[in-house]
Amino acid sequence: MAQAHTDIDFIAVQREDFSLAVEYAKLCENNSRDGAVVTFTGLVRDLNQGRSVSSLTLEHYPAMTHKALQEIVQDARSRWQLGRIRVIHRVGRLQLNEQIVFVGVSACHRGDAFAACEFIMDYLKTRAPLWKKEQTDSGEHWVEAKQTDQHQARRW
Amino acid sequence: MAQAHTDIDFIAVQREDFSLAVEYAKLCENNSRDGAVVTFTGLVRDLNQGRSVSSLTLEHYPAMTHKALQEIVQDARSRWQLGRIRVIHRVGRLQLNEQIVFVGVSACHRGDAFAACEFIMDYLKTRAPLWKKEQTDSGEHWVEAKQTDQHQARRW
Amino acid sequence: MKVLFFAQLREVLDCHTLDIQAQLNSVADLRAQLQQKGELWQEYLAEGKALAAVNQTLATEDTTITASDEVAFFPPVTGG
Amino acid sequence: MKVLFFAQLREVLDCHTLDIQAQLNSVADLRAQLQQKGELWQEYLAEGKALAAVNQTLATEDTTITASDEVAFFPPVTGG
Repeated sequence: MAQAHTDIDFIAVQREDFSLAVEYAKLCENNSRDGAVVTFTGLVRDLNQGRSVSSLTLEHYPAMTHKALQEIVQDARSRWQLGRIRVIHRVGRLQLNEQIVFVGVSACHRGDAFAACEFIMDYLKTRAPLWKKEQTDSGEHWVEAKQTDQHQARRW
Repeated sequence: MAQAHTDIDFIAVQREDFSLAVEYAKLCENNSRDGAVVTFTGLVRDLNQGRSVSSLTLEHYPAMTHKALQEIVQDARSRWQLGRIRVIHRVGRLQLNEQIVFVGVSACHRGDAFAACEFIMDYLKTRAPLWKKEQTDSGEHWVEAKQTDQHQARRW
Repeated sequence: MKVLFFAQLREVLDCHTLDIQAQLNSVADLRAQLQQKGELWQEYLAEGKALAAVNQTLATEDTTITASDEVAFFPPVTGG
Repeated sequence: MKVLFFAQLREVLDCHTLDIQAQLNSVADLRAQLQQKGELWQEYLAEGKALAAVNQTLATEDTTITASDEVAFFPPVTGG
């Protein structure tokens, strides 16, 4: 049945910025069934693991990224009763304070929307083929994967 | 220390609608420390416990509501490392699809933002003095408190 | 003391505010006294059916009350 | 088969794509074969240090591979 949802899930991997207002409108419009909408937005922050970050470059595996996100979204659908799901991940060069990633989920019940939104982020962090290179005051380097992300993904 | 955050927490109980875009902007602007923003929006849905709902009337205890929300927000601050918190709850008559409640939380780490946002909603649902009366196809009646809300609040 | 009722309680008891002069020590005392006002009061103010707040903070049956307090009774909340 | 490298792996090995002709049965076989290409390959393709995907799906060491597959190696992911 999860397959049937493919047309109502929106997944994008793009260089362009996105608008939370637009995404939220698309989760809500003509949707009087879902009383709960949870969104997550990830942004480039100035400090990461003690380093002062000025920008990021996001590399990905183009043929795989969309597919990996789709699998994560379908996994979420098999676990909770969900309405609409929208996932956007940006790639390329991003400056401080820019938006990196958006996950939005609507559902009848808030518990499902919260769980699915966090689950999608946790899985995305450990399963979607994206890599961050940081430009910092001490030069440019690849971000190391965090143990805490592995732990968070294993909870589910 | 929680007291010191009072000025950076925004809590409103109002008849007027709110804008997710405006709230999100206020969580992000001049905030390059927090890499994670989680929002929850609750809307009037067409079906509740099997009844077809056309509108809601939200009554509250004006002298207490703001104070109760403030206590919930401070409780969240004592449990997680949080950046900014914004809570808006509407009162009065709301039509189908209208927005009822907004909770937005920013944090350095997404786990904290997710947990605090859901915690605030769960506590709000069981501790803030607000009551819904539904206008349905079978007349008008007060919404009954749900056991599931009690259970969700007891998890924390 | 000032006693307030909200939502279904306000409607069923047809009462928003009461001024109580009696000497009462706790929420439990006040609740028992109010329940004597009639059958509907007996039923709808039963513990578990009506929560209490003292000075705008959720209270338990043990919470002490004085003449200058504002006490409110209301059904389990349903906002959000 | 086509073998791809991403991120730090691509940079360190100075290699984005390889075309491998040998007869190999599993991800483990391919990994071992590639690790023989030099010290950096030995180190950076170690299990745990480099994840593998077969036909754009995360794979384990047991995952079987054929000549027509696309196999990719990359460091633990850091998106989001």
